[in-house]
Amino acid sequence: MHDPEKWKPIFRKDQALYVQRTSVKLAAAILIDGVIDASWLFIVAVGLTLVFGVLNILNFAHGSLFSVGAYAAASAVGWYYGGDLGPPFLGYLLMLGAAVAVALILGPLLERGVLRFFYRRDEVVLVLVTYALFLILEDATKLIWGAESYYASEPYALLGNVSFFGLSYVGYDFALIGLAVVTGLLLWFSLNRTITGKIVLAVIHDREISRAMGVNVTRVFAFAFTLGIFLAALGGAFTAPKISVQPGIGVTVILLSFAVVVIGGLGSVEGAAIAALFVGFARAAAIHLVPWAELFIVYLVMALVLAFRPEGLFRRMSARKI
Amino acid sequence: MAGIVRTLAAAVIACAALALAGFVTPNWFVLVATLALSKGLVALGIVALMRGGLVSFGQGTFYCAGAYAAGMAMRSFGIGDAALLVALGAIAGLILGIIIAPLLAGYRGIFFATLTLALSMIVYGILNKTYSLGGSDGLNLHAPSFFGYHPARSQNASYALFLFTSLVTVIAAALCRIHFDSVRGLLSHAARDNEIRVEYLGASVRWINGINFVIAAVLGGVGGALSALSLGHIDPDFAFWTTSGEFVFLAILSGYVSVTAVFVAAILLELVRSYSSQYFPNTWQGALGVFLLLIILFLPGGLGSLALRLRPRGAKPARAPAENPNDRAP
Amino acid sequence: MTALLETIGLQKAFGAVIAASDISVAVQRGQTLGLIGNNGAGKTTFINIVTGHLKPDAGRVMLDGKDITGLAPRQVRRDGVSRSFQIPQVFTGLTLDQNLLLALAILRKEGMSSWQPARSDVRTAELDDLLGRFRLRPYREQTIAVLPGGVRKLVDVAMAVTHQPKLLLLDEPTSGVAVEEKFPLMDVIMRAIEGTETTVLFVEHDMDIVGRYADRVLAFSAGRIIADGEPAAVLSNEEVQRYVTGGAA
Amino acid sequence: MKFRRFAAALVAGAGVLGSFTTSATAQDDNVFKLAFVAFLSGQAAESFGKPAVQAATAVIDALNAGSLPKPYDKVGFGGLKIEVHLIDEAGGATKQVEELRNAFERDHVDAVLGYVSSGDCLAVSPAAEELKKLLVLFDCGTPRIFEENQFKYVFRTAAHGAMDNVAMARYLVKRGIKVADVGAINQDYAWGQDSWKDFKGSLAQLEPEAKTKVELWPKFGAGQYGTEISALLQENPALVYSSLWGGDLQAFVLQAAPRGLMKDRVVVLSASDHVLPPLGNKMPDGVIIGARGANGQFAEKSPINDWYVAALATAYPGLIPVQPHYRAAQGLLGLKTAVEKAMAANGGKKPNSEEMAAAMVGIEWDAPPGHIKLALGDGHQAIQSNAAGRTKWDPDAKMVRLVDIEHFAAECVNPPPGIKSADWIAQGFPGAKCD
Repeated sequence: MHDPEKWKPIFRKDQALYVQRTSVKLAAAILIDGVIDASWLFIVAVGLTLVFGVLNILNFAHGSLFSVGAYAAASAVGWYYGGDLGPPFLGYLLMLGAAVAVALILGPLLERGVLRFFYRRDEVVLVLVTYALFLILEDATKLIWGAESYYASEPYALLGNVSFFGLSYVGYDFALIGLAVVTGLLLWFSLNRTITGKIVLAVIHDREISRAMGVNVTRVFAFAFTLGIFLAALGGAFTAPKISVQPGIGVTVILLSFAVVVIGGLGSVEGAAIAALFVGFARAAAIHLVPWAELFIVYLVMALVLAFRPEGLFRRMSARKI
Repeated sequence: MAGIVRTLAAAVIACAALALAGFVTPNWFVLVATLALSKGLVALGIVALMRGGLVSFGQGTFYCAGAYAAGMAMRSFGIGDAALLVALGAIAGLILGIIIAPLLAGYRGIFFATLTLALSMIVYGILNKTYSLGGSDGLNLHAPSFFGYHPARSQNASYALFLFTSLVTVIAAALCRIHFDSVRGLLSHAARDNEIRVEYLGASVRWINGINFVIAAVLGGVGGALSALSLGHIDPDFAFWTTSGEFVFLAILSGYVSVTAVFVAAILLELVRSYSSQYFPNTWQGALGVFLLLIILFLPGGLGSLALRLRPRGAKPARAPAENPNDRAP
Repeated sequence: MTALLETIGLQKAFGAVIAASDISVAVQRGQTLGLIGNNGAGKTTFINIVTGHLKPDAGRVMLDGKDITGLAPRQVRRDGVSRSFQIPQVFTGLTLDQNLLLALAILRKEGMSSWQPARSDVRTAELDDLLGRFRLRPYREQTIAVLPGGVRKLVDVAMAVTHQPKLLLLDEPTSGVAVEEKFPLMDVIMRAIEGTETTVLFVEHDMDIVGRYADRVLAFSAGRIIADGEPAAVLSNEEVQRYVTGGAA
Repeated sequence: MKFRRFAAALVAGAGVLGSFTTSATAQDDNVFKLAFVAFLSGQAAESFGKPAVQAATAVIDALNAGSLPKPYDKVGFGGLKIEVHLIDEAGGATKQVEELRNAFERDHVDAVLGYVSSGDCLAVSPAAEELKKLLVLFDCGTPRIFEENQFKYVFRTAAHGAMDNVAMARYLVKRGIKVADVGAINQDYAWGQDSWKDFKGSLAQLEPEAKTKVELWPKFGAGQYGTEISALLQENPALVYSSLWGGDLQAFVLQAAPRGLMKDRVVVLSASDHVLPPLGNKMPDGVIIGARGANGQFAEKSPINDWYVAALATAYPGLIPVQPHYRAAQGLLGLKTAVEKAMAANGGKKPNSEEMAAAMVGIEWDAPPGHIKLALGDGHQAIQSNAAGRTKWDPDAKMVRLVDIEHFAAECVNPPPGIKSADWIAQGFPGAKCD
């Protein structure tokens, strides 16, 4: 099986790189691709990190909720453009609406209906619980939407193309960057500048004290979890136009967003943002410079970060006092 | 010492019982049980860690190491004897464990879990690109011999492997039981209960967890080697996160009280999986998920806790600490 | 002859809060020290620094002339410094027997066996003696989680006094105990360590207890020692009365 | 007390056993129990599992009704009605080995037909051999199965992966397409790695001047290829090769086409016909397509193919048959041929594994894609003809048609017996018969 031929060109490329491709063009490509990649990663990962921060649950079903969001958006978009029922741009609102709907239905259902029975269990047990949810949701989506593939590509083409440094990109991808930025800012603002947000932060900081101070932690849990699901579904809904929506699309998403959250620091919103960029750039750089390393670059980055900052980039370990 | 004698007696009985069970049950069940016991060993390693308050989501690393050690020994050096191959699997686990333990012994809770997971995924990625080891398709192994005995008929072969696996399993289980009941075993319990006091009594929590980690690694290696023999095939999925997740589930399902429960749980899970995929080919994963949820919901202490209720009285084992390390501080 | 414990210019700050500023104390063998001072005065910080739970920003801790500054608690323990805690640090999931068993086993060479069953170890004379001295026999089979606070206090101290520590630091041994139980509790503790070589240093808010058991008192305020000497002298010191005892005594 | 717990465990165990020892049912001699394995869930369900199951259902129903044209007009397999047990291939090779053993040993199926994933094929083959039961692989691609092992009870009724890429390279030559440089994007697992190795090797033989410029290795199931597409655009190779399949390939096309990667450039997709129906007009024209055999639109007119296309059309109106439909049917008919040959030999009673395995060695049969022959691996590995063509959107039929089709004889794109496909390619296809 072993095939030295396969490696040669890569190494020749590496040498050649410094001579021939240390150009602005390459740097620009890595930058742009990295940010585009980071944008959807952030939207999904920030939901995951929020849920962990508030409920102390590392939600492995997050990827399935990404798929559900994608399916919902794809169905809605398909129906909308299928019978062209109105101005094309409304398609984006429809995708947003799909994500909201998914969150409002599944959020309370899963949190009230399942998760709450497992609170105060060990974190690791909760990971297993969500893993079970993941298995169930994967089959549930299959029962609802079948094994066909769904497309929602109309919104993808809507914004035309832009080109940077001689590379053509799809405008939609930059819209995604915008969406990620807006999501991030809104989240930051609502967490730091609103009462609800402050309460959520308080719960993230110390569940017990907040409860003691009369915070309705239960409601905060339901709210935060639903918000987390909404972000997963949002990520799925706005990724749908770029992909073929079909069984199994959630699996990779889990692992990637999981890596992002761990790197950024479990429960840290700003951490998720930095880590998403971190991972985005790492992947882009790998693909452009050492393509054969793409398979495990993310886990490599993850292990390196954890080796030096086990609690991730942004989470401070609360010191034990006697 | 009475405890040890009892444990050993139980071990002998277990061997006999398993040998008999393997003889009276149909071949398919023998095959399932062999694999279940092998996986159970890996889960037993997690149980050893759990007693110290840690759960590893990356035991696939050692499972994989043991399997590939056995596989390479068989393919490259023509070693065909099961005992030797399993020993190599154990050594592979041991070495890897000793290398990794110092890196991880300082971490707790979800951080420990994620770090082990990251490591296993790196192993997975590297194996996928190691074409000399069959890349993602993996390698096939031929049937092993047992202390010089080469079974001719497939029935004999699977029964022989079952007997051998049972033997290894029972020995490992008995050793673990003895260790868990020992003073050092009790210390692991104490470390999960209150690290501060353990340190103030003059013991090192790092060491306690480190040693438990190495024990888990060795068990992982043994389990991996045995699985490789019973499957006749190894591939990088041995290190994939879902594989590790399955071991964690086994450990949770059995709880950390009873050693026997781990293997009962392993067989139970194999049966549930294979029957659900027989009767609901389209939704077996969902069925498995529901089973998982129900077990975790209604058996918080695991199967072991069921057995525990049979006990009249005496030293109740600790409840699993339901908090992360930070909350544990007074 | 060198002091058993000598601290030289200990400094510790948590952000803006000064928990220890220039703490220099020498403790002679056989003394019984009482540490007084209102909350946040730096008493526990002092103990945490001496036992290695905290590293001082500056200063040194000498034990029998040996510098033990910055050693981990378990190393300090092996050098013979032991402590109890304001909130008992015990293994709530284990039985009382098992708690003490571990306390006895850990520092013993052959103690940490992977083979010797924990159970068969339990009824050793050593353990029995410990149970007797601390009046704990009735509870031996029970899980700590179900035992009342006073008993936990005793277990916490009992775990600290195994292997005859040279220096025993008790952090508020009677806190969280009903008033009428304070003296009996303290009696049990002091009697339990009677006749051993152990030098005791205890933190206490109840001045009667301090007056009764201490032969030397250190008064802390805002991270510094404001008085040091005979109980009577210290307790009558008006600075102490202003800052600590609030005009009592 | 340990005894108590322990005894309880044993009792429980015994109980469990008791309930299952009974599940051994008596064999029925008028029924042929066939386990059919394909992806019912996960990433390969949409592209391979679902079509394969559709095909199996249609063909088996027809077989049990005896409504196939000659020589397949016998009911079921030689008069034995076929009873199907569906098994999901998702869940990893370990699970597949267990399920295969359970199918044979617990459910007493007479043969197992299935497996899309090469990893699964490699894993289950030794298990079937150990149990001495008939295993027929109908889809997986890796040549390793019969090049690295010798099996008595394992057969593969479709050609292995080498031919897919040899045919692609030959198509370029035949159509006089010369390229200076090549860029590749393949999933980083055995399928992608082997496919690219074969295509690269074949091209090195047939068009040595074509240099490899960039090799990209996205993760299986990545779904987002923006960065890879940028890298390809930047390197700007004259030819882009990919062995992507299913959802990954659909996503790649959806993302690559708008960015002009597939314009004014030769694009070779070695195993891609199955994405044409879902993609429709989103698949650009002129892309060179392979179907892992003369499957789907590549299939030439023949009684069995005409019947098959009609049968699928009635069973699933509007369905455009693609490779998995064809490979599954091909496997079923191959198995039917073997079983009926065995029955002819044993006097018409239900054959056992030994008889079926013996009968199947080296058989030939006509399947929808054409004439199939178990020529390799001592008569266990099929060879078949292959084809390639270019895409052309037909707005009236609202489907992608394949034009500029070239067919390649089985002996032209498959190695002769006794040589590993990798060596055969490396040595410049010795003994290839390309009329």
